[in-house]
Amino acid sequence: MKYLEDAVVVSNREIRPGIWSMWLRSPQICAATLPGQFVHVKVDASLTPLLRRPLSIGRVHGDQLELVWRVVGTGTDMLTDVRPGVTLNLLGPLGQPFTREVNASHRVLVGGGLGLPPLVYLYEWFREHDLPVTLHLGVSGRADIPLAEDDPLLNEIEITAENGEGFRKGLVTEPVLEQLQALETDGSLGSTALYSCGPWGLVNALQRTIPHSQLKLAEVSLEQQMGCGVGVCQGCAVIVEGGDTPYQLVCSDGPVFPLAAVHPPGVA
Amino acid sequence: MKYLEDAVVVSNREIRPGIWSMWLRSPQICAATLPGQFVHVKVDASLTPLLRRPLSIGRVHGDQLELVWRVVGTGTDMLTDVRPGVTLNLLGPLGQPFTREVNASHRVLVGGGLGLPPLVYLYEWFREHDLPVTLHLGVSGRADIPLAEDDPLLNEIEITAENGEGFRKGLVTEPVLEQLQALETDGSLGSTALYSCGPWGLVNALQRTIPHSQLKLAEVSLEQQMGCGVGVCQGCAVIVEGGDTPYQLVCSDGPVFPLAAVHPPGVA
Amino acid sequence: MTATASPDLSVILGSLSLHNPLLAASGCFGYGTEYDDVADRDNLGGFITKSISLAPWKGNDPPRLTEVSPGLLNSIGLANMGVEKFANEVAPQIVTGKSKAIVSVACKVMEEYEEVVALLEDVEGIAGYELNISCPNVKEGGMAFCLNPNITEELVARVRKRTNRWITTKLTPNMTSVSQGALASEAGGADAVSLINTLVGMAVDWKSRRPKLATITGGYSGPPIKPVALAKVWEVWNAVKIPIIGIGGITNWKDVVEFMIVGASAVQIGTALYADPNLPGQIAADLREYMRNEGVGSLSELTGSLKTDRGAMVGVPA
Amino acid sequence: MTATASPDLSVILGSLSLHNPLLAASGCFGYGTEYDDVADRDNLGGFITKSISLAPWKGNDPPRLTEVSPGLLNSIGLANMGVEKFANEVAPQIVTGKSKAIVSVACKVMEEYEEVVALLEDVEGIAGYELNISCPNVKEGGMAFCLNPNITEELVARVRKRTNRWITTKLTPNMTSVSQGALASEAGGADAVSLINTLVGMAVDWKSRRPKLATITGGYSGPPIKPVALAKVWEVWNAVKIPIIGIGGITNWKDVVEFMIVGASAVQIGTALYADPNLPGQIAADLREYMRNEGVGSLSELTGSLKTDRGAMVGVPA
Ligand SMILES: Cc1cc2nc3c(=O)[nH]c(=O)nc-3n(C[C@H](O)[C@H](O)[C@H](O)COP(=O)(O)OP(=O)(O)OC[C@H]3O[C@@H](n4cnc5c(N)ncnc54)[C@H](O)[C@@H]3O)c2cc1C
Ligand SMILES: Cc1cc2nc3c(=O)[nH]c(=O)nc-3n(C[C@H](O)[C@H](O)[C@H](O)COP(=O)(O)OP(=O)(O)OC[C@H]3O[C@@H](n4cnc5c(N)ncnc54)[C@H](O)[C@@H]3O)c2cc1C
Ligand SMILES: Cc1cc2nc3c(=O)[nH]c(=O)nc-3n(C[C@H](O)[C@H](O)[C@H](O)COP(=O)(O)O)c2cc1C
Ligand SMILES: Cc1cc2nc3c(=O)[nH]c(=O)nc-3n(C[C@H](O)[C@H](O)[C@H](O)COP(=O)(O)O)c2cc1C
Ligand code: FES
Ligand code: FES
Repeated sequence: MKYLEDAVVVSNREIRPGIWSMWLRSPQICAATLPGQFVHVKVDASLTPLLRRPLSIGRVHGDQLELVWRVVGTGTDMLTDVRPGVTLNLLGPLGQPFTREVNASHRVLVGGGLGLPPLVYLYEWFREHDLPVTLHLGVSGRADIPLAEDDPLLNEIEITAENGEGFRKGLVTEPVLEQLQALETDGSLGSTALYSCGPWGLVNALQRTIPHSQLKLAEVSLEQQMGCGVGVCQGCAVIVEGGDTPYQLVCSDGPVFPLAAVHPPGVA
Repeated sequence: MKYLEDAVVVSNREIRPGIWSMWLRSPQICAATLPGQFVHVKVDASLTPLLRRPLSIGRVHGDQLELVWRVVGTGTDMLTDVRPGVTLNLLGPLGQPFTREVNASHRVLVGGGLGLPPLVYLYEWFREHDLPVTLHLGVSGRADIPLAEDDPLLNEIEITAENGEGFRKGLVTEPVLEQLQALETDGSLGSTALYSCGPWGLVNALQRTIPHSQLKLAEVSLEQQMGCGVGVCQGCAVIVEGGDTPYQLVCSDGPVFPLAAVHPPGVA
Repeated sequence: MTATASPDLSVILGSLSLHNPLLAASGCFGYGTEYDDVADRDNLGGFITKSISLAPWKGNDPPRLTEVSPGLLNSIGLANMGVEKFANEVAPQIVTGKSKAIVSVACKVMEEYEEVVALLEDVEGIAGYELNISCPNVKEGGMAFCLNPNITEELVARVRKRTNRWITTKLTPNMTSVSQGALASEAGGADAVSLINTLVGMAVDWKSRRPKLATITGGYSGPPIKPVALAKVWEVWNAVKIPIIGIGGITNWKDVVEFMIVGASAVQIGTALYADPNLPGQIAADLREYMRNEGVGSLSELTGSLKTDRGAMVGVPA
Repeated sequence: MTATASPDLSVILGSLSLHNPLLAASGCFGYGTEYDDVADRDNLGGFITKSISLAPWKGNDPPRLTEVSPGLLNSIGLANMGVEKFANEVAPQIVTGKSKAIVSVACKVMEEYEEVVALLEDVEGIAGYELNISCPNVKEGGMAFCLNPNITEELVARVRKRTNRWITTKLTPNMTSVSQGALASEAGGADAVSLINTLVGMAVDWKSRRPKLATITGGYSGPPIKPVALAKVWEVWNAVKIPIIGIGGITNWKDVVEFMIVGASAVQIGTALYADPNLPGQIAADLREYMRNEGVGSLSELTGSLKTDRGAMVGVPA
């Protein structure tokens, strides 16, 4: 069930330069959603922007959910002006959630930059269900971490930063591969599930380096420009192998797809 | 000489419901302008509104000028949000001023509603030059007077209100005709100049009722949708008799025209 | 959100009557059920399905959408499930309720239009067909059918022979004379014409020097195309006798009234639905208030009521 | 406001060279001198005068302008002083300075185009002519010349015989194939083509049920027409070899770069000048900064540089 809900903004703050976190009270959507889904946000009552903007559902605590975004254009910029107490119209929850592998022996979550929010939700979901899970985050530096400096998660997850800056220095694929090798060594690779979300560079690196076929499951959450958000406009197609056509819709077939099946747009 | 001047907003307040007065420091334009001219205001740096908005120059005191407007749409509404200290880009002074008849025995100024501002400027100009002048204002009620309740002019000018409300009750044409009759009686009608600005209803009533041919001068200031404001786009044509074509441009031939020569748009 | 039932908003378009003049435009309301969770379909007088072809179509390469504020460019390319799946799995669900289901048909060759319509004739409850002969985003067929009035007439006439149901032709603004297309549709036996489909448009990224759509050009929709659409509806109103369905950039009740004044008997709402799938319900309520406030007895009196006598045309008061 | 002189912004359009690619569009810069008080004409590579006809034209009835946010509808109807007054009184003042004066010519019959050009040949310093065959706001002539490629070609060829000066033809987007008009211009001997003129559009007042322009329909300009203009320039770039001057909705340097990427060698700025007559100076400065930042050696390398290889077209990163 999808809802059109006027969610009340509870808080809105800049957690890193250009990265914002907003909590909204949205009881219907919170009750219905699962990790990996997103909301389609009516940024403003005016015609600018014309379309809604898709944002992943980050953490869900009770009847409140978190949105975390980077300011990249008009819509994400206008969201920074929204004050607590006002309502934002949300359409959601939308899309297919991650496969919540409860029978795996381990779960490896790999986020790149602003790909983190849906994985944080998935991470907390697994933790709540007492299921072993590791969350890796790759960023270029501290300023890119989509978590506030006072966020307890900051010390709980594995952060790799290209610039170091007190974190493991390098690319996030390195600790991920190490972990997968360790899991292979102790014989549990075949019961391991991998979940990822991030820029195409990361997605592609994972596609090239991880031992897909030996994993129990490897999923990725994709982005694409969206019109409707509900499968109506056919606008959010991406190239994904294994369907009736070369294309699948991010909003309704996805955003979660098998990692091995996805292609960057234009590289069919 | 016209200027493009970034004028600093000195004050901006709502003087009647939906009617605003703004004072701006605009030294170049103030030094160059004469009563009857207008400025073309860049309401906002964005594309909304796309065009500038023409507003009559109201009072000019030193290097400051006053704009008085009624909120009727996007542009005039956005102007109400402008705070003191910011700058507004003005193009001006534009248009042909009223003929400042210094040799007349008397000057009768007739404003209807928001037609008042340019006449206030003209009124003060005549007063400064110690020339006899009467300023009539016609409104439907007190709420339509484009002067603040604390404006000294309020007690100096002749106000006629359709609803009475403490003013002479009726149409402004009545006291105007009375005054013209009195001037006729004392033989000075032929040396009287009349200046007007207001809705077409008023303009038309004056055209029908006053003894044009016996006056020394009768002028009216017109409005029309404007593009450029400087005679470039040919967009602000109105129908005025006596030129090479049936049309004249409000921005550059006008806004001041002979009262007897103007026609409402579409009634050629 | 459901508006009170009075005044009556119904309109009649030849053999088709609608409880209100608001239709969802093709491509902007899916196959009819996708918004059911969040919007009451009955707030619409009717809806046009995504264009249906004979075989399923995969559509164009992504990216297929880009916003050009405050409008939209799309290059979907009529991606759809094909008539068979549509007739069997979807159609039965959409022919219920107050809102009339009109199926948009788009094909590459004339015979296919006849075939698709023939197949749909078996589905009970379909109120009519919109022949999409104006899509700018497909290589074969599409807009080409509309650009040639002879082909338009023949195509409509051939489909006319296959069905007694109501037919409207969807016309393109990307031609010199849209009224030729409308006249050809009328001559071919169409019950109405729908206009406009999208304008051909393009967007480029200055930095990468790449087009923003994989197909380079796409179809332009949304508020910026309204002035063009109004002019086309007015042009066609002066050319044909059959009812006109106005389309292009509608976002509120005033837009609807404006389209009707220049000649439309009903309207379609497209892009704006993505922002607010409940918009038709809101507009219906607003139209009722408008009728009450302005003393409009029936919406049909708006159609073509533009006052063009110069004598009384007063632009702005001085 | 005057930008530093480096990098060099000059462009070459056949026999016409401009110190920068920014031209003021016809009808948006008057006869050339009106903005002199407030804007330095030399910030423009050149300017196109208001269209000049043989006899003076009075233009259409008011109202002639209405804003349709964020665009403009006009129905000026080519009001102008006629060639005689223009040649005697105005032309001598505008042929001075760095900015090239190009005279727009618009007539009702072919012979008049020849006559006007012949009269202007006597004025020294005019850099060229823009043949306006695309005005949607006049009853006779105007757009009709452009809609028929045979007429376009003949007209250009006839004017070509009268002058050795640079000629560009101003084309309309209100036709099925603007590239036919461009090809016809090229065949007739034009040195360049200018596009687009305004789109036919309309606006209505819902309350009074009156059109907002006395002529009912008018010409639509400003930012909303940019996607259409880009598509037309791209279409023509793929059809002709002569330089293209891109026009439509330009308000900043990015727009200029986009038009050049899709095929323009220079651009014209129209409606935006009303908001800011100093815009060309600002854009010239911004273009210099762009060239420095992006390492663009010459603006001419932008022309037609659109990358259309699908292989590397990545829309949005995941
Ligand atoms: C399922 C999904 C979940 C997302 N979750 C997040 C999130 O949690 N945090 C976050 O920061 N961003 C997220 N994004 C990306 C986010 O939607 C875009 O950054 C945002 O739409 C940009 O809007 P804008 O107006 O600021 O930018 P503009 O540049 O003004 O946008 C112009 C157009 O491009 C579209 N667009 C631009 N970038 C993207 C993109 N990457 N993906 C989809 N559409 C895009 C916009 O919707 C708009 O139509 C998500 C995207 C999708 C599809
Ligand atoms: C020379 C001149 C002097 C003026 N002086 C004053 C003044 O001192 N005080 C005042 O309140 N108003 C004055 N006006 C009218 C004022 O310009 C309009 O009310 C204003 O432009 C409306 O803008 P908007 O965006 O609020 O309305 P919108 O309805 O959003 O405007 C839409 C379009 O119509 C135009 N427009 C609408 N009404 C008028 C009008 N009456 N005249 C010209 N263009 C119009 C706007 O410029 C715009 O292009 C004057 C007009 C002119 C021509
Ligand atoms: C994403 C998208 C897909 C569309 N698909 C179709 C279609 O399949 N068939 C069709 O006839 N029109 C299609 N259209 C055109 C619309 O039906 C409508 O004619 C156009 O968008 C103008 O209306 P609007 O401005 O209200 O959107 C589509 C439009 C959009 C934006
Ligand atoms: C008020 C107005 C008057 C115009 N007059 C002319 C004209 O005389 N001759 C001409 O070729 N184009 C004329 N145009 C069209 C412009 O030159 C230009 O092609 C069009 O406005 C699109 O550019 P823009 O979006 O930058 O304004 C006029 C445009 C406007 C807005
Ligand atoms: S956004 Fe419309 S189909 Fe996915
Ligand atoms: S406003 Fe442009 S000519 Fe008057």
